[in-house]
Amino acid sequence: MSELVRSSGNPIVDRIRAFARSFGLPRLIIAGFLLLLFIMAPFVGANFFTQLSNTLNRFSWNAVLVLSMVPMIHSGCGLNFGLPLGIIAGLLGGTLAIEVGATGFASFWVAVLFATPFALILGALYGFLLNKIKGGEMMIATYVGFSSVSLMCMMWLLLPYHSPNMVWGYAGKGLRTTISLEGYYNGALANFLQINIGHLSIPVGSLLFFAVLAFGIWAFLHTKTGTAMTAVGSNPNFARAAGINIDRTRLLSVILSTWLGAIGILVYEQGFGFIQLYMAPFNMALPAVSAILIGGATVNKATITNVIIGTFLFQGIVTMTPTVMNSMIHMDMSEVIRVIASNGMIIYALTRKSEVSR
Amino acid sequence: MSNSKAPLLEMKNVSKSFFANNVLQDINFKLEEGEVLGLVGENGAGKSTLMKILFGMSVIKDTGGYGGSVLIDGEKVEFESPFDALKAGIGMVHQEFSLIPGFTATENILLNREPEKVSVVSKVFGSRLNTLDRKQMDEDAELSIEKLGVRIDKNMVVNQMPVGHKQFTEIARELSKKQLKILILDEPTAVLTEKEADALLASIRGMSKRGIAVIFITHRLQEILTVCDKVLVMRDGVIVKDVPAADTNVTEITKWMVGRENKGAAKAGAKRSRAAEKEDDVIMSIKRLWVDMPGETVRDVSLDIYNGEILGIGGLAGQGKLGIPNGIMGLYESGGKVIFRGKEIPLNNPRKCLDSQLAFVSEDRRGVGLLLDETLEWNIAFPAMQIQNKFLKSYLGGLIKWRDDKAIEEVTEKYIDSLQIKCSLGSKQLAKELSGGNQQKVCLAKAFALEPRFLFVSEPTRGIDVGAKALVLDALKQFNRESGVTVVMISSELEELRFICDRIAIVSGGKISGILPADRPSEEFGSLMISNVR
Amino acid sequence: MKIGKALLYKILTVVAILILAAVMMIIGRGHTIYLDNKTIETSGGSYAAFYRADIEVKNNETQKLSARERGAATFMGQSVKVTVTYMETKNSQKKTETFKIKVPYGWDGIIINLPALIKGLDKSVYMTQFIETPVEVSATDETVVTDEFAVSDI
Amino acid sequence: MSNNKSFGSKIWSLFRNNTVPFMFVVICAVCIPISGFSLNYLLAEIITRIARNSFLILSLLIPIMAGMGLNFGMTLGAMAGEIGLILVSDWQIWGIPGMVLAMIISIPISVLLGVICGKIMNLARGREMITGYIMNYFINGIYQLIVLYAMGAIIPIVHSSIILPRGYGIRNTVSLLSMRQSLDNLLAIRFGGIKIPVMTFAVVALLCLFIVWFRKTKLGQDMRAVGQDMEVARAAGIDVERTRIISIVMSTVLAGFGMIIYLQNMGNLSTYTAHSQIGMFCIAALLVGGASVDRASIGNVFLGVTLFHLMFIVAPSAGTVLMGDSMIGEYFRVFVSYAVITFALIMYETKKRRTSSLAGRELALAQKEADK
Repeated sequence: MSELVRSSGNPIVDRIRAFARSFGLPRLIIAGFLLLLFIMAPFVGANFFTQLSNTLNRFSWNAVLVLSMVPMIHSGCGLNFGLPLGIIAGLLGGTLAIEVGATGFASFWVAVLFATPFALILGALYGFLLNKIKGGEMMIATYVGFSSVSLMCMMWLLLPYHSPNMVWGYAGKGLRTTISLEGYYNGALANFLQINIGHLSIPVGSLLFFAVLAFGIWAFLHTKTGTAMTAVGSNPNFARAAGINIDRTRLLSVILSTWLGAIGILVYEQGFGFIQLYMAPFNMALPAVSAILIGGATVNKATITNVIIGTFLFQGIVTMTPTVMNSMIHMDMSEVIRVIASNGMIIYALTRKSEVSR
Repeated sequence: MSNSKAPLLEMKNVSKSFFANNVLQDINFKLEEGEVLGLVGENGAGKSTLMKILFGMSVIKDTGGYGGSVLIDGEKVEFESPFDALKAGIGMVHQEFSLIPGFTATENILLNREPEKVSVVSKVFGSRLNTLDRKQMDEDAELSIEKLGVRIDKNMVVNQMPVGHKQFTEIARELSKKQLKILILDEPTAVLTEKEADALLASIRGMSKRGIAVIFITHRLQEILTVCDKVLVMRDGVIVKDVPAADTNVTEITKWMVGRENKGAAKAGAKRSRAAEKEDDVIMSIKRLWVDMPGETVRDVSLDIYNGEILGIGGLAGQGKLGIPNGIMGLYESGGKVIFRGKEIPLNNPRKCLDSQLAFVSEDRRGVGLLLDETLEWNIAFPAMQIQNKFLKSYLGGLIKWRDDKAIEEVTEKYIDSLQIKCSLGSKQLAKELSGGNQQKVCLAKAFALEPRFLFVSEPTRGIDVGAKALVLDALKQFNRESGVTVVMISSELEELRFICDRIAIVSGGKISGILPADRPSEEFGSLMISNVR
Repeated sequence: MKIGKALLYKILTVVAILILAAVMMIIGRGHTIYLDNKTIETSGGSYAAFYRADIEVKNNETQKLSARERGAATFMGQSVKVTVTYMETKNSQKKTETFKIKVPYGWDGIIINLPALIKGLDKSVYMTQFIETPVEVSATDETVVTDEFAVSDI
Repeated sequence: MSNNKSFGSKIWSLFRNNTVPFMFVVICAVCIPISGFSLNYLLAEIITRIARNSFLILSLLIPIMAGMGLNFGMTLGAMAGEIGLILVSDWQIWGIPGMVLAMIISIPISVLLGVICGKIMNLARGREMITGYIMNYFINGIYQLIVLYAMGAIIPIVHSSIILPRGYGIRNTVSLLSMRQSLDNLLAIRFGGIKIPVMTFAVVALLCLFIVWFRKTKLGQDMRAVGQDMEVARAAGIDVERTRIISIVMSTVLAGFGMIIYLQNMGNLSTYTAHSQIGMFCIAALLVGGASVDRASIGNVFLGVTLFHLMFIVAPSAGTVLMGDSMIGEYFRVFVSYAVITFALIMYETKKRRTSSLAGRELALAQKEADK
């Protein structure tokens, strides 16, 4: 790494070099590891296409959650460890959709409809708070997420839900820990236009839905407001001197992130087939954070490409390691590997000198 | 020592350049034991660089070292770091306080030099587990406060101290060092009340009696005359005068500080433009402005700026000249009244200023002026896009305002050409990859792209090389002449202001101490600069 | 040599800690001792179980053993004091004997045959290792729960 | 700071500076009568819990002193302590010798983890807390790698009561029956049905003395200096990086000891979960005692542990009485723990910003006054 910019005269070559340098060692290791897994898979008797399908499937569940990181990273609010807040809005939307009796495909859209106002309100409050504590966002976001999840734990018990599919049978009140979505929006997107060729199955609907949202974010970042958001994240002082209202821009990004989080969990649920309440949202932020970092994002820069690459790599490792590892060494170390790789990635990102040179 | 003839400190042919930019040349002087040396000069005259060399600061080494030699007691020394300088008996009190806020005066005076008591534990786990000898600490602190000769409460916590006491604590810390032979005081009286300043001067005399040599840097020339044995006047990196304090006076020193009669003045007269004939056409009127910009506080500024002129604002560092544009443009909290083209501009709101077609090129290029991690295109086009909806394509009846990357590229290319911005990758290059001079040009292009009626330019030539300097100044002049834009340029370099401006206002002590046409002799500006320094 | 001295102190400290660890490993080694009042057959003959034996292991409570009964006690360290008060037959006189038994470090459980012990037989005869019979290992592996946010008591 | 402040405003400022403790006093005052526990029971419980937790919480003080904030990385020490305990129970070292041995084993592990953590925190300056927090998860992964795969396979573990039937990996729970409360029971005094674990308190007192002494050492003084202003400390010749690492190492080692004391009281070790929440609860307890991110004292530790655990004991049954559901209370106490930390972090950040903006405003006002 000693040779720095040795300009080749060709801008494209220089770009590629710069990319390789900025890609970072941890990311290369993870990508190489996944590649190795894919190569190994046929040798240990796992069908390549089944594996690919699994990965794609999990990709489609998680991609929107990872996408929800983008607006906040862009506006300089850092990694959104407060994702559980958006998830709560999504959970409220999902449970309300069931409560009002929406079923089937439509229930997904009803859930989205219900989740949106909650996401906007929670996101606004959250954004307001984050504006008060600029510089300390990440730690506080983590704990805002935790507090709201534990507050909601009480609420799930207390809120007057009645649908027999959701409440505890014996008590007649209080929501269950896991609610099956069978008959509701289970597979609402995944089954739409699904392609099945032999072992390969592609959840086109879910991927399409993600593509639409991703395009939306991409387009938003190309508008005037989106440009302002990026500038705020890149150098807030510059943005302020250019007449941008920083607090408002950040607030907007937080609301957007929270809303995407809410939609993200609904997409996740329709793939997974269950709503998980109570302590479940606790565990959702870290995988999403590390996925986008694995994809090449930093604490203050992220693109849609990062989201796609990161989610694919992360979910690829999650789905492939158990099968391959198990058949190779008869030890299921996948969980541990995932924990070490994903958190190692976050630490790596945190320790890299902030790229904004002040 | 036996070698009594050798002076305590001697500098021989010391020179220093930053990136082919000579900031110090051929510095020679001697300092005897117990002598008090006053060092004066404008900002940028090279005082602080000289002191940095003497104090072994790492910046000097990192930028290629210095030429010539520094001798202490007749022996050549090369300091690797300030710690070496401290060992050799040089102490320095910087302008910024270097104190631990929650510690008492005693703890600060003896910071990292606390007397210790050895215990069993420390024998095993190393000397850092020695306990502090509080009694001895108190005694040592008491002793150095006594040496200082100013009463300060050694048990008072620093963040509860009045600012003057902080200064005294710092000086006491240097005095507590037993090896101290030379003490450098960098503008120590700037934060002191008159009474405290007198006490400090008395204390400096006391030090000198005890054999400690003092290098005293200040803008308050009267103090120099009161306390110093010798005055060293610097200008443009050379020592222009080395005289006994008894043989000179304030006027003389001022003249030496700024004096350069021959150069720009005549030219300035010739280039005077339309401003003169339009004296009644006031474009901006500033009334009783105060700005809370740390280190550049503006206290009470009233100023009229004429349409189409180039007004310079000069003054010494820390006197508030930078606070004026920063306050008006809403980057720091401010109060007062600013009337622009007959309308009052609300303060503390950058957007409103920009909407009124004001633009600002900040002195803090990297912090405020640029998006270092973005392309030149973004840097140049961003404010114009946000403020004036330029470079945008509207869809759905203005609901969607799409960034027009092509238009942005075009305008960027235009400015890259016209300002000769050197960038290997063209308009897609990241701003952080440019040199300082080219970054400054980007900042100008950003302001030009706004097509303002009124432009504040703050320290446009700071830290850039000579070639770029000329280009930047020419661009500004051209912008003013061709587009008729009123320019207010803030700079620490008086010559630069005199070269480009029609009128120059001098700020001192947070107030305008006077406005003069640019062709007036420079000592007049000099005396304005120090008129109410505080 | 000042530095040498400091280093010496440091090494001494580490050595002291290691010695402490070694001492702890010896005095803290826990054993379970099982005392069998059972008839033992050896090549040299048969030694009948006592009619009654009262045993006291290292100041623990006295356990009363009839024939063919087993008493158990736990102790720490490398030797244990066992006091046996026994009656060979129903009508014999009570006799009390105290033994200090050294036990092998690696044995978790030690079986002492009381008749053999009291008759003064060889150590290899009266002392045998207690091997735990694997208790019905549940066929299914225990699932390991690694991340759990449920809050236990603290 | 004028002396002629009214009594009322003094009370108000006392309240403002100690919002969290006051809130907890109120919560406890409301919940205790509702919960219906006898005073005797509560007293016994509180004494047990003070003995059990104080050591762990005290381990947080040193990094706060060094300006590194709440050491979310204390969990690393807890893991080191647990590894010590697992080994010791396999080796069948019982009682207090077992505890001492476990502590000795934990020292090198804690030091290693502490140095790693400290170095990483030095790289992530300004983000120490979130980094420490993520470090937990990262090292937890490595801990699992060791305990779940290496133990039994590489590190010999012989007892089937500890190892999983598959031959490697440690079971979900390791019984510490052989050393259960061995420290607590040593010289314990019973006082009207309440057991007072004298030795445990003695150990905690010893640590308190150590901390008090440590503050007086050169290293302690350096840490305070580094904590308040890194640049000034560096300019004065203090090795800032090293000092910060030492503070984290000390905290980690102490947390390891604390975990062993904690677990000997509990009597069994939940191999994979015992440490996961311990950091959070210790930090919450410290904050409840009125500490903040940059300031904490021994007094905060004991006040905090008392108030926090009082709430912890009474909340479930008060919840049952009020809401008819014990889970409400369980969730409530979790919520409160998180909320307290959130609140303290927010207070810290806003205070940091308020002091700077206030200073500016005062200055501006003074100038205006002078103008007139």
